[in-house]
Order: sequence, then C-alpha cells, then structure tokens
Amino acid sequence: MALPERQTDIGPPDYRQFLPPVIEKNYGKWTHHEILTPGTMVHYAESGDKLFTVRIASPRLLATDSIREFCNLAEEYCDGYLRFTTRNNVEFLVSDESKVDPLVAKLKADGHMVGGIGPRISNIIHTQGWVHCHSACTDASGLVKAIMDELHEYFTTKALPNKVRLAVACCVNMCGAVHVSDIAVVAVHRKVPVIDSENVRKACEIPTTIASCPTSAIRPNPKEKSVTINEEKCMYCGNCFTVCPPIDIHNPEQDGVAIVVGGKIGSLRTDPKFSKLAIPFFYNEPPRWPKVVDAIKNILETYKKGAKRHERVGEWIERIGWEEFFKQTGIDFTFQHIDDFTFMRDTLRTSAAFKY
Amino acid sequence: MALPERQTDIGPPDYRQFLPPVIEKNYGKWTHHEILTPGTMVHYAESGDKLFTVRIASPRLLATDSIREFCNLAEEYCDGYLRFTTRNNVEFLVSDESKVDPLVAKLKADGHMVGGIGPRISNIIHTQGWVHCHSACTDASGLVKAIMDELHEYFTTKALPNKVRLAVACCVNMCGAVHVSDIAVVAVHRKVPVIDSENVRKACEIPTTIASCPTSAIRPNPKEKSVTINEEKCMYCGNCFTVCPPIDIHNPEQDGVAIVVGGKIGSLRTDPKFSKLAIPFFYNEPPRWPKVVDAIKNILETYKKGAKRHERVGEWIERIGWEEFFKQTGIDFTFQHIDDFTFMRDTLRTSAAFKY
Amino acid sequence: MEKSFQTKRGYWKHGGIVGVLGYGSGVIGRYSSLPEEFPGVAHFHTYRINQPSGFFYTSKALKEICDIWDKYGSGLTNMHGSTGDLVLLGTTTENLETLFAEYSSRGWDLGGSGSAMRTPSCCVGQARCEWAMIDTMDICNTVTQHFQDELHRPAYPYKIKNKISGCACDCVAAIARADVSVIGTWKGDIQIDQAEVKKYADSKMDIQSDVIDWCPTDCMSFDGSSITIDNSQCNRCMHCITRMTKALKPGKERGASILVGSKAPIVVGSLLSWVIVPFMKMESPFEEYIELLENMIEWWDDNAKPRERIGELIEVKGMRPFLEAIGVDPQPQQVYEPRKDPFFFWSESDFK
Amino acid sequence: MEKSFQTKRGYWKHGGIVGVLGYGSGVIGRYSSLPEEFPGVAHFHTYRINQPSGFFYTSKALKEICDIWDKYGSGLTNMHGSTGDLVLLGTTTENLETLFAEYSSRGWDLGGSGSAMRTPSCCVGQARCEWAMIDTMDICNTVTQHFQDELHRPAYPYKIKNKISGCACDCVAAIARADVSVIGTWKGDIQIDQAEVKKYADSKMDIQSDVIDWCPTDCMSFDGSSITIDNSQCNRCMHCITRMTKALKPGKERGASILVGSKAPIVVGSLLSWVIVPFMKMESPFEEYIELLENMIEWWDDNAKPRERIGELIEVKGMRPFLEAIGVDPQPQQVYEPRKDPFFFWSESDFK
Ligand code: SRM
Ligand code: SRM
Ligand code: SRM
Ligand code: SRM
Ligand code: SF4
Ligand code: SF4
Ligand code: SF4
Ligand code: SF4
Ligand code: SF4
Ligand code: SF4
Ligand code: SF4
Ligand code: SF4
Repeated sequence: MALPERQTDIGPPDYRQFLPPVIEKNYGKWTHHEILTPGTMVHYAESGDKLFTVRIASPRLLATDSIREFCNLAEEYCDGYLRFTTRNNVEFLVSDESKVDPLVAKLKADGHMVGGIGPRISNIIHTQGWVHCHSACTDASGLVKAIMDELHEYFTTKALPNKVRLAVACCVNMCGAVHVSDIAVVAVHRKVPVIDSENVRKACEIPTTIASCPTSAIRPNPKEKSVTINEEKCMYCGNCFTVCPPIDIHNPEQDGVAIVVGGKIGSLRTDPKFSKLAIPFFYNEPPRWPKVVDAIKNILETYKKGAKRHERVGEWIERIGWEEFFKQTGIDFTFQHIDDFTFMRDTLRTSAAFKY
Repeated sequence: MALPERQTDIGPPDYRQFLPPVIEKNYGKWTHHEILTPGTMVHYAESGDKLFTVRIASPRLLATDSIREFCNLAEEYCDGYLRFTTRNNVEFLVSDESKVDPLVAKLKADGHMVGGIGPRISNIIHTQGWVHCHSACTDASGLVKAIMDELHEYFTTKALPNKVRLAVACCVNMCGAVHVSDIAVVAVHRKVPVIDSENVRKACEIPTTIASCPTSAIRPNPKEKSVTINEEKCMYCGNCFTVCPPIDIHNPEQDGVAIVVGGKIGSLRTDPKFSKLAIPFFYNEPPRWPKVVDAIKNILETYKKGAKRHERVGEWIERIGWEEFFKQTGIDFTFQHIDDFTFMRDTLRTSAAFKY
Repeated sequence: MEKSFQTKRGYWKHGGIVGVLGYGSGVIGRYSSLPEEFPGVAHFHTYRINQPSGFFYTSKALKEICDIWDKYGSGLTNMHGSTGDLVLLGTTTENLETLFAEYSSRGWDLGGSGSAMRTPSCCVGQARCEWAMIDTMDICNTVTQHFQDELHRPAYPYKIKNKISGCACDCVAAIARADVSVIGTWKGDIQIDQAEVKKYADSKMDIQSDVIDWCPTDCMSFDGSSITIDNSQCNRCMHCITRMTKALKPGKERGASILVGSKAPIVVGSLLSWVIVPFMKMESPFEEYIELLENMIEWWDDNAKPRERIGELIEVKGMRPFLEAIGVDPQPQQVYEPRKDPFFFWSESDFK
Repeated sequence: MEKSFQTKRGYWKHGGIVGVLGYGSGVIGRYSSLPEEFPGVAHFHTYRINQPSGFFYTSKALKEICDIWDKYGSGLTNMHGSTGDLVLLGTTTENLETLFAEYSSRGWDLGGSGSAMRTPSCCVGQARCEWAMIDTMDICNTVTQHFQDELHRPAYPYKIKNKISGCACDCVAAIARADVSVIGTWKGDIQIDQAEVKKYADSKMDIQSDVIDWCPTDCMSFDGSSITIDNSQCNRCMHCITRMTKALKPGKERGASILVGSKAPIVVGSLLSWVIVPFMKMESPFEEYIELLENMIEWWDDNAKPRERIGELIEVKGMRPFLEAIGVDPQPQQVYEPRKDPFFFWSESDFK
C-alpha cells in the first residue's frame, strides 16, 4: 500500500481541536476550583459551567493497549476527552457531573489509582532507566514501582502538609526534575571509569573527551593514542562516557543510588530550592530496593510529623535547620554531604548560631 | 647612656597587671549591665560591686600628647585605669560612682565625643589611607572626619534601630572590617594598571606576578622581560601591584570609592552577613567628600525610618528585599551591581517572586 | 530487563545517527549491546512526536497514533517524555520513513532532539486554571510553530528548551528545566472579594494561620472579617491566592516574567533560571517575546562552545554582555542581592 | 598629606625589609616615594607593639610607652591597629634596635607581621561582660605566649590570625577577620529568672515584640508573665539574652565553637569563618585548643602555596582532607546545607 504523503515542519496539531466544548467555551474564564476527593476536582467558569477532572496514576511507560483502555473510558464517560498532566498522570475531563462517580467507581474497579490531587504525592517523575537508556545506572521503573507500592496511600487517600514531589533519575544527567524535588532518588557511580583504549582510539575524539571532564581529570595518553584518568580528581560524573562510550563508567558492583531532598519549584512562600543530599549511597537491590524504600518512607513520615500545614519538605527542613533534619531522621552525616564542588563556599556554615 | 638589656619572645605584658581592682575582684562574676546614657554604662557583679564605663570616640591616629591627656584624665577620675575598645574608642573604667558625672562633664568640656554605647554608630573602623599606606587609593582619616562631622549626633545622642557599624577601607585589601559592616566605604580602582617594564624587569619575579592575578589577566612579555595585561580581564584589584609595585594601579583621576552595605558580624537573630555593593563609585573629593557623605546619610536615614527596633541594616534590607532597598533609597542599579566574580551564581534571582 | 535486574546494569549502546529525511531531530538511535542475545530489540529507536500544547487529546486521535505504532513499532510508549514529547519507544531504522509519512500526513510532526531547539511545553493554563495570567498553550504552540526549522535541524551549540507556566505555581517546572522559562504574573493590586473572605472565615479555614502567617513579605493582615494587603510590598508569590481562590484574584494587568538558564547538573551543577525581564506583556502573536527569544538564542549561538547551555555561557561571560546583547537594562529584580566583593569591571561606556 | 589631598594619591613606597635582630616580624618598612620633597619622613617605619589582652592599660604604662616613642619616633600612633597591635607610626632604621631594647626590657614585645602568626586579639570578655562564656583574655594571652616563635619569625606560607570572642555577639569580629575564630557558647538550658522576666514585663519593655518575635528558631513563648523556651530548638543566637540580661542567662556548660577561614577579599573574595568544631571545652591552660590550632596550622603549612590563607586552601583541597588531618568528624553543624549536586568523591576507606 502506498504511503500517505509526508509533510514537514507542520508542528504539532493545534491543541484547540482536542479541547472539550466546555473548555472551548470557557477558555480563560475560570473563576475557581474545588478539590472534591483526592482524585477529583471541579473548576467553575464565569458562565456558571463546571468542568470535572478525574485523575489517575499512570506508569508513564504505556503499551498501546493501556492507552486504548484510557480512550475507551474517555469515550464512555466524557466524550473521548482526556489529557495528560505535566507529571504524566491521566486526567479525564468530564462535563457531565452525573458521570463522575461512575467513572471513579469503574476506574477503581479496574485497579487504577485515583488520586494525586491536593496535598499528597503525585506520580514519581522518572526517566528511562535500564529500559531504554545506555547511561542508566539504576532502573527507574523498577524503583518507582517499589516506592509506589509502599506509598500509594499518600496518592489515593492520606493527606500530607503539602504536595510532595517525588522523582527518580537513572543517572546524574537527571532527565527528570530530581534537582528540584521534595524527595528524589538519583543513581550515582562511585568508581573511576575503565578505559578501553583500543575502542577509544577508534571511536572518540581525544580533545573533546578531555574537554568533557569538569574536574580536568582526563589527560592524553599519547602512547596508546588514548587517555588516562587521574583517579584523585574523578568524581564519577560520567560525562566522559557520554562523549566517548569506550570509557566505561558502569560498575554494577559499586553503582547505586543517592537520596536528595528539599527541592521545590513554585515561588509560593519561599523561593524555589534545589534538592540537597540526604543519603549518599545505597546499593542497587533490584527488584524491590528495600533500603531505599524504607529511607524514603522514613523521611516522608518525619516530615509529616514535623511540618506545619502548607510547608513543603524543603521549607520544613530550612525552618528546623539541616542539623535538626539529620537528627530527627537519624540519617548519618558523612564527608559526602559536605560540598566540595564549585559552590562549596556558600554551603559552609559561617555562623555561631546552630543547633546541636 | 647604655641601652637596657633587650629581651626576646617574652610576649605582651600579662593583662592582669592592668586590671582595676574592681575587675580583678569580680572577674567572670558579672551579672548584668545597664546603659545609663549614650556614653556611660554600669556593670553589676555578683558581689554587688559596680563598674562604670565612660566611653569617648578617638580618632585612633593619636599623637602621644593625646594619649597623655587620656592618661591624666584616667588618673584624675579612675586611678589611671583605662582601655581601648575593639573599635578603637577609649573607655575610662570608673569604680567610684561619684566620679562618673564629673568625668563626663570634663570630657565634654574638653571637646570629646562621649557616646557610642547602645543602638547608635560607634567609631568608623578605618585603616591607614594616604597617611601611611602605599596601597591607598583614598584617604581614610579625611573621609572618616568628613562622615563623622555629619553623623556625630548618632554617636552622642540620637538612637537608631540597632548598632550601625561604619567602616572605611583605603583599598580592596580591606584591612578593617568593611566586608561585614552595616555601611562602609571602600576605595576602588577603575583602570588597568600601567606597567613600567624597566622596573618590572629589575624588581619583580615574573612568575609570581603572573600568579598573583585572580583573573589570569597577566601574561608574560618575553620581549621586554616584563608582563602585559589583558584589559578585558582585569578587574583592577591591585594584587599585581602588591607583589610588583612597578605595575602601577594608581590612577588619581579615575580612582575613587564605592559604598557597601548590609554586613553584620554577630549571630544574633540572623547569621553573619557580608556587605554588598550599594553604590559602585564616587570620585575622590577631598577634603570633604560631600557626595559620599550625603549618600551615607541617605542610607542611614532611610534605614532609620524603615527598620524595626533591633533590626540591623542588613536585616532590614533582607526583610524588604534589595529591589526595595534600591527603590527606597533612590540609588541607581547598574551593571556593576550584578556579580560576575566567582560567586555570581548564588546572587542571581531564581524566583518568580520579587517586588517591582 | 530480567537480565538487567540480575546484573544491575543496562545493555543499551549509544545511539548512532538515525533519523528521517531532511530532519536532524526527533529520533534517538538505540541499539542493544547484546544483539545476539536479544535480537528482537537489536534496533530500538525512539520516535518523538511533538505533543499538542497542554497534552490534550481526543480518544480518536490517540487511537490513531496507537494503531500506527502497533504496525511499525514496539507498541511501547512514554506518555510523555520529560521534555514533553509523546515518545514512542522502539522501532527499526527501516520503519522510520514510513512512520514519518503516516504521522506527518495526519498532522503529527516530530519533536526536537540533539543540539536543537527542544519541544516547548506548558502547563494547562487558561484551558482549565483560574490563575493562568497568560495563554500558556497559545504561547507554546506559537513558539513551536515559529521555530520549526530550529526544532528539526540541529544547528546550535547544544540543546535549548522553552517552557511556559501560567503563574508562580509553575506547574510545568519551567524555572527548573527550561533554558528559557516564562512564568505568568501581574501588576497592580490583588483583587479582594471581602464577601468571600467572610465566607472562608466562617468555614473551617483559619485565615491567620493558613494564609496571613505564610505571606513572605508580611504585607497582609486580617482583622477577623476582612483582609488588607499592602500591594507595594507583595512579591506576587501566589500563596494567598491559591489558598483563597474564591476571595483573592491576581491584579488586572497581566503578563509574564522571563527567566533564563536552568538545566540539569551536568557538568557545572544544576541551575535554576534567572530573572531577566521582570515583566513583559504577552499578547498573541507574542512578537515581543519571540523577538527576545531570537535575540537570546542568537547571542548564545554566536558565543557558546559545543555542549554549552545558555546559562553556562552567561556564567562564563557575565550578565552584562548578555543583557547588552538582548537590550535589557540591569534591574535589581534580576538579583537576590548585589555583589559582595569590591572587584568589578568598567567599560569605556561607563566613563563617558 | 596636603599634597595627597591635592593630587588624590598616596606617596608611600613599598616597605623594604627592616626589623630587629633575631626577629622577622613586628616592623613594617615604609619609605616615602618623594624623599627629597619630604626629608622628615623619608624613613617612616611602623613598629608594632603586641597589645595586652583586652587592650587594658594603666596610665603609668601608657605614659612610659609615649616617652620612649617621643624619643625615638614620630610621636604618632594607632591605638590600635586593625589586627590589635599598639602601632607606632614612623621611625628610622637606626632607631629600631634602640626602641626594641627600651620596650622589651620593660615587658613590651613586638607583634606579628609578614607570613607569620599574627598578634591574637580578643573581646573584653570576663573582665567586664556578663556573657563571656570563656576567658577570652586568658586564651588570647596563652596562645600569644605559646606561639612566640611563630609570631616573631615568619616561616609560614602567609599570615594566620586568631581572634577570640566570649559569645555570639562577637565583639572582636573574630568570625570575619581571623583565620581561626573562637566564639564562646554553651550547652544546656538557658537559665530563666521568671521574677526578673516579670519585672521586664512591668517596665516599658514589650517582651513579645522585642524578644519573642525575633527568636530565629521560634522556640520561645511568653504568656504575659513568664517565658518558656524549647531549648532543644534554640540555636544560641544570643538575641533574647542580650535583650533581657537580668532575666536570661546562658546554660551552665560553657565552651566555644571553633570556626576557620575568614579573611579579606583579596583575591578569591572575602570569607567568613566556617564552623569546624561545634563545641569544645575551654579551660586553662587550653591544651585541647592549642593542640587543635597546631594541627590546623601544620596541615596548612604543609599544603599551602605562598600567599594562600587557610580558608583558601580548604576551598582548594576540600573540607575532607582538612578534617581528616585534624581529626574532626563531619557534622551537620559544619554546613548550612548539604551539597546540591550529585557529584561526590569516595575514598577507599569508604568502601571497607
Ligand atoms: C495538572 C497540573 C498542570 C498540568 O498542566 O498538567 C497541575 C494542576 C494544578 N495545580 Fe499544580 N499542577 C501540576 C503540576 C505542578 C507542579 C510541577 C511538578 O510537580 O512537576 C508544581 C510545582 C511543584 C513544586 O513547587 O515543586 C505545582 C505546584 C502547584 C501549587 C504550589 C504548591 C505549593 O504550595 O508549594 C499549587 C497551589 C495549590 O496547591 O493550591 C498548584 C495548584 C494547581 C491547581 C489547583 C491549579 C488549578 O486551579 O487548576 C491544579 C490542580 C491541583 C492539584 O493537582 O493538586 N500547583 N503543580 C500538574 C499536575 C501534575 C500531577 O499530575 O501531579
Ligand atoms: C567594648 C566592646 C568589646 C571590647 O572588647 O572592646 C563591646 C562591648 C559590648 N558589647 Fe559589643 N562590644 C564591642 C564591639 C562589638 C562588635 C565588633 C565591631 O563592631 O567591630 C560587635 C559586632 C557587630 C556586628 O554584629 O556587626 C558587637 C556586637 C554586640 C551586640 C550585638 C548587636 C546586635 O543586636 O546585632 C551586642 C548586644 C547588644 O547590643 O545588647 C553587644 C553588647 C555589648 C555589651 C553590652 C556587652 C556587655 O554586657 O558588656 C558591651 C557594651 C555595649 C555597647 O557598646 O553598646 N555587642 N560589639 C566593643 C566596643 C566597640 C566600640 O567601641 O563600639
Ligand atoms: C527521553 C528523556 C527522558 C524520559 O524518559 O522522558 C531523556 C532521555 C535522554 N536524555 Fe535527557 N531526556 C529527557 C528530558 C530531559 C530533561 C527534562 C526536560 O527536558 O524537561 C532534562 C533536564 C533539563 C535539562 O535540559 O537540563 C534532561 C537532561 C539531559 C542531559 C543533561 C543536560 C545538561 O546540560 O545538563 C543529558 C546529557 C546530554 O545531553 O548529553 C541528557 C541526555 C539524554 C539521553 C539523550 C542520553 C544519551 O546520551 O543517550 C537520553 C536518551 C534516552 C533515550 O533513549 O531516549 N538529558 N533530559 C526525556 C526527553 C523526552 C522528550 O523529548 O519529551
Ligand atoms: C596596619 C594595618 C591597618 C591599620 O591601620 O590598622 C594593616 C596595614 C596593612 N595591611 Fe592589612 N593591616 C592591618 C590589619 C588587617 C586586617 C584586619 C585584622 O587583622 O583584623 C585585615 C583583614 C583580615 C585579613 O587578614 O584578611 C588585613 C588585610 C590585609 C590584606 C589582605 C589579606 C588577604 O588575604 O586578603 C593585605 C594584602 C597583603 O597581605 O598583601 C594587607 C596588607 C597590609 C599592608 C602590609 C599593605 C602593604 O602591602 O604594605 C599594610 C601596611 C600598612 C603599614 O604601613 O603599616 N592587609 N589587614 C593593620 C594591622 C595593624 C596591627 O597589627 O594591628
Ligand atoms: S537520567 Fe540518565 S540514564 Fe536516565 S534517561 Fe536521562 S540520561 Fe538516561
Ligand atoms: S567520570 Fe566525570 S570526573 Fe571522572 S573522568 Fe569522566 S568526566 Fe571526568
Ligand atoms: S586597606 Fe589597603 S590602603 Fe588601607 S591600610 Fe590596608 S592595605 Fe593599606
Ligand atoms: S589589577 Fe588585579 S585583575 Fe588587574 S592585572 Fe592586576 S592582579 Fe590582575
Ligand atoms: S502554573 Fe499556575 S496557571 Fe498553570 S496550571 Fe499551575 S496554577 Fe494554573
Ligand atoms: S501573593 Fe504572596 S506576597 Fe503577595 S500578599 Fe499573597 S502571600 Fe503575600
Ligand atoms: S563578645 Fe560577648 S562576651 Fe565578648 S564583650 Fe561582646 S558581648 Fe561580651
Ligand atoms: S538564644 Fe536565640 S534562638 Fe535561643 S531562645 Fe534566645 S532568641 Fe531564641
């Protein structure tokens, strides 16, 4: 069969064609909203119209069959209109109020997690992992599943002081938003990469490879027409591997994950914040990463106990002080916690006032 | 006449021999103090003893005659006991309460400024200036005199929201505490140093000179056996001049002073703070530096009007925000205010929340 | 995957250069490093479809996408990629042109990849949110259409990303993961409906502890029945508005702050975007914004080394050359605080 | 001076090397660059006398100092230099040995200068302050005496300074201008005298707005007649104690925090000292502290380049090697916050 005629540079389809009529009509004219349950909310328009949203968790890695399942539900309950959120949840856009409860009932019956709205956890932002990225030093989906299995009640029912954004990055490229998450897992290497000089010679541009190292740890090795790495300087960032794969940073025995906490994106109350290192290392323990899951749960629950209403994880920690965070969570403080990268200076305490 | 026999490595005399008896007796046993007037305070000891302190300003640059004058006063009113403060004021240590008022009267009659205790300005910390330092690019004593003539009431009588620490540094070596002062003046250069290659050749070590430059602006000039400076990179810090004086950084026409504000040393309420740039430049206008004096007065008075009780200048500014500081003081914001040195990153605003 | 779980490592090789004719972007090559062991996934390229603004779909459109993907690909997807694309995971080199013909003829173009403009993305905005101060979806779509060439044909030193949020909640995380971050905001007084305030007070809400006490600028007060705001001191953080959405609405003059520079940590450490333009009107067709964007990109393209993001370049060159190049004045809103150290440059133009 | 005011520049040349026999410190050479024009000040060296701890004097001692200085010098002084010395401004090379004989025989030794330990300095401390948690003057004096050789004979890569304050008010600005800063503090509960609290309340003081509202940790409360403190949350900032000195006293276990690194901006930007040891007992003869100081200096002396201060060296090498060398554990009190970026080093010792 002949292929249809290809078109170029047309861009994405105009979003307007996918908007349900209630949105088209009330676009930019919403007055307020109410959160009805952890998984449903209603938006009111100036016109008096109402739009109901029903949200479910999605693993993001979806087979076409799952997508079709969502489509069928959308057709049955909301004229085929649905969207995805910026955190990859699925939202059914319901204009007929009487369809909301049946839809929720059906979703629950089919085993979907309805929730994620309001002061709770939402989807764990994660990236490719062993599934699809050559750079991965942990598995994203596996970890996410293990964590979610433990915390799902904070998605579907239980409330927290405020939203808690979780993320997993399968390497320090951090394709997700780990660097600004309330609690996140990031995979790290701990060993100097091993150089396969024969392939370096064939596959890599030596100057680019040398330039790729942020700590100038890479030097030419003219004898081998390859490079060497100064072990003292290497901080295992893997950037050399990205530009020159025969420099293999993977070390399955010593790769693992770190936990970072306290990041925040919105400017509400306090400025956006980077996540900071809470726990420098856990070994990869697939398929359930029990220690990682326990650690996250501990942090989340300590936060839940200690934080005031509206306080994000980072706001809570900054109010009590990081020294108090380590005390309350019982997490060990190690040399790895002390910044020795570019911005060390601003992290060191220059004050006589601190808690013991 | 034969010289007395020199002694080495004896260190300073033991301070105990200079303590008035009331201090010897009550050392470490003070219970509280009261500020009686801007220039007098009393300390109470567990024993019930009282120690009165009378403080006067000193220009720090003292001729022996002035010192003798202080000594005579001390002998007359407090058995010869006096001390200097860490900000170079003179303190008379009076144990006999009845001598306090007469001493104060005498000091005032002799033209001394009695004051500086409590929420006011104290001595302006300053260094050598043209008087005694080859590095100076403004005069410290002259500036200090001009400023003090304008602000002296804040030393002797008027109160402020809290202490306001003033300082003057005659070059960026900042021998005083300009980098942590509420309001301070620091002399700056604005032109690339001029190289006297003939003398560089004779007087300087080329590698040390090159290494002295924080921005790597200095390159060897093998032809002249001297160095050259990359104008683009030079930020006029003068460090090259310190290690190699024939590289002359002085440019009387374009040297001048900057004003920095918001520094703080103690850890009370908020952490210690560095001073930050308020006004990047004024020409030197000896002997009275009128524009500098006006600018300082403006900042001080805007602070006085806007700050809460107990709030230091830096605390006030951080509460209202720097954008508001510039607005309220009417000071222009320029490219010079935006950090482009090592720690630029942490000064740039990464938040959608700010005031217009 | 089973194998990865046992050996704790991935088995994917670096992507070679694959793509569709006339494009340099949109397809990420991926080959298994163990092709003999797993022949089914020897080729496993990613095909990035540029999502519609706001991730809105009809079931009809989605099903069509699925049908084609089942035919020419693995049937696996990411809904959505972190940048925003509708990501199809796993096809072979041979199928790429077919996929492109099928999708593009139905209106679905490829998204960005490589050293190109990356697929812009936005929050749901005015489609369903009362706080959207700008039309995020329209901006996103307009920018995407305007930069088609830059999106599809990598010609830059590195990637450049653009994300648009309707307010300071920043639901698309623009400030954290877009080289150019647009965040809606307002000028003028917060609109207060005191009758609604009263209703909140009568409900179970503790206005003092839920709202007033959190105001970062201490510019609000509540006397038990009505709220007063010193708008000159408000920094528009959105906390009060989000907590009392019926009673408080943003001021009437709407626009956006433009921030620049954010990125992930490789290699100088992560950056959050920096305020460049505190306030800009944002009305269709967004010419002023697009011109600014073009100027910023031009300066970056002219000056950056390969693999240097715009934020990194500004750090290297300083803010002044950047602002001068794009014609923006220095403003205190651009900084948290002025410089600490007394070392600073002067240009000839400062002496005049 | 008149001339400087007209031409807006100084006329002092760099100091040559001058000093007294057997010492390398204490005298700063200074020559006029215009000796013909101003022959009276052609030589104008500075003679630094090490001040007594706390700057206490008797008139007798001071007059003696003046008499000698009038005889062999200009009669001009700085009372005191910024580091703390009693500074005599202006003498000639010939007079230096005479001055030294006159002064040293009367108990006045020289202070530090050059690449040496610099003259230590302290606040008035227990001599006249109810808040002095440590005996600052004794510590200052003991350290000065212990390091006489290091003070007088420059043998280090650069200067090193030590200042001691009795509490977090830091009246000698130790945290800002001493490579090693000692700041008195306490452990245990703040001692509250509720009767005195009552008196403050009855006086014109508004305890809530003057004290409670400023507590940075929100750990205090006042019910109209008595104060409650959650001491576990107090960060010992000193605000409440300074404002209610009769009612509140520091806890009973006394000691000091040791901070390291502060310096002026040349050349990597100014530094404030960093917390290294959160709490150390400080009892005469201060052996534990002196040993720590020696260890810190030794590591610095072994590793620093010329003109590199200890703070700068720590920045270059990282905190770990420094802490390991001096035998101090990593502790959260040493940082405001942990690192942001996921790049960090591992030692073989971490793997065990
Ligand atoms: C659907 C979505 C936008 C989209 O285009 O897809 C969205 C929608 C809404 N957000 Fe959001 N936010 C969405 C991602 C975000 C993000 C981005 C992220 O998580 O990566 C943030 C920034 C988080 C951060 O600061 O780290 C975000 C920070 C907020 C906040 C600020 C919370 C705070 O107090 O710090 C609000 C205000 C609130 O909760 O009332 C908010 C409020 C809202 C409201 C109430 C706005 C409205 O009136 O419609 C919407 C429903 C709230 C809810 O889910 O609880 N939304 N929201 C995103 C849903 C993601 C999800 O599936 O969970
Ligand atoms: C005499 C002196 C110590 C010395 O050994 O010479 C001293 C003495 C006292 N200081 Fe101080 N301070 C002295 C320099 C300092 C410095 C250092 C400096 O200015 O370079 C500071 C740090 C300033 C800063 O943070 O930038 C300093 C910050 C304080 C504070 C904290 C003020 C605040 O709230 O931020 C207090 C507490 C107070 O005011 O009640 C204090 C309190 C005191 C008390 C009340 C302590 C006491 O009970 O005796 C003393 C008299 C107060 C007064 O002068 O108002 N002292 N005080 C110094 C007098 C300098 C002068 O001549 O003005
Ligand atoms: C697919 C995706 C992750 C996902 O599961 O969603 C992804 C996957 C990869 N990213 Fe990413 N990045 C993806 C969004 C991001 C984001 C988030 C965003 O765009 O909002 C970031 C952080 C923001 C940023 O741009 O800094 C991100 C920061 C990186 C970096 C670090 C760049 C930096 O300057 O720090 C790299 C490294 C590189 O470019 O060499 C990288 C590199 C990669 C590579 C190309 C790694 C490689 O060398 O092969 C990954 C290809 C995997 C594959 O087989 O598809 N990816 N990457 C995301 C793109 C999908 C989409 O188009 O929607
Ligand atoms: C005399 C004095 C200023 C004063 O008027 O009091 C002074 C004067 C000089 N200082 Fe200083 N410094 C003096 C205290 C300071 C202080 C304050 C302190 O010690 O508390 C500082 C800031 C703290 C610090 O050490 O960082 C200070 C930071 C500097 C620097 C910058 C050092 C740095 O690492 O950033 C230099 C530059 C240098 O060493 O080359 C410097 C250099 C100088 C020189 C030697 C400049 C030179 O190259 O000739 C000055 C000699 C002037 C002279 O003829 O006596 N001076 N200098 C102070 C010493 C008197 C005393 O012994 O009591
Ligand atoms: S975070 Fe790393 S491993 Fe994960 S998808 Fe991005 S580049 Fe690949
Ligand atoms: S892993 Fe990173 S630090 Fe180590 S050699 Fe490679 S690029 Fe350099
Ligand atoms: S600040 Fe500069 S000019 Fe002033 S005394 Fe110190 S080194 Fe000399
Ligand atoms: S003045 Fe400073 S920046 Fe300029 S050349 Fe000299 S050392 Fe370098
Ligand atoms: S960023 Fe603001 S406008 Fe956009 S969805 Fe979130 S709350 Fe609404
Ligand atoms: S928007 Fe933020 S700063 Fe403005 S009044 Fe509301 S809470 Fe306060
Ligand atoms: S630092 Fe503390 S102990 Fe020393 S004088 Fe100041 S207030 Fe008193
Ligand atoms: S010392 Fe500071 S932190 Fe402690 S109770 Fe007093 S004011 Fe609060």
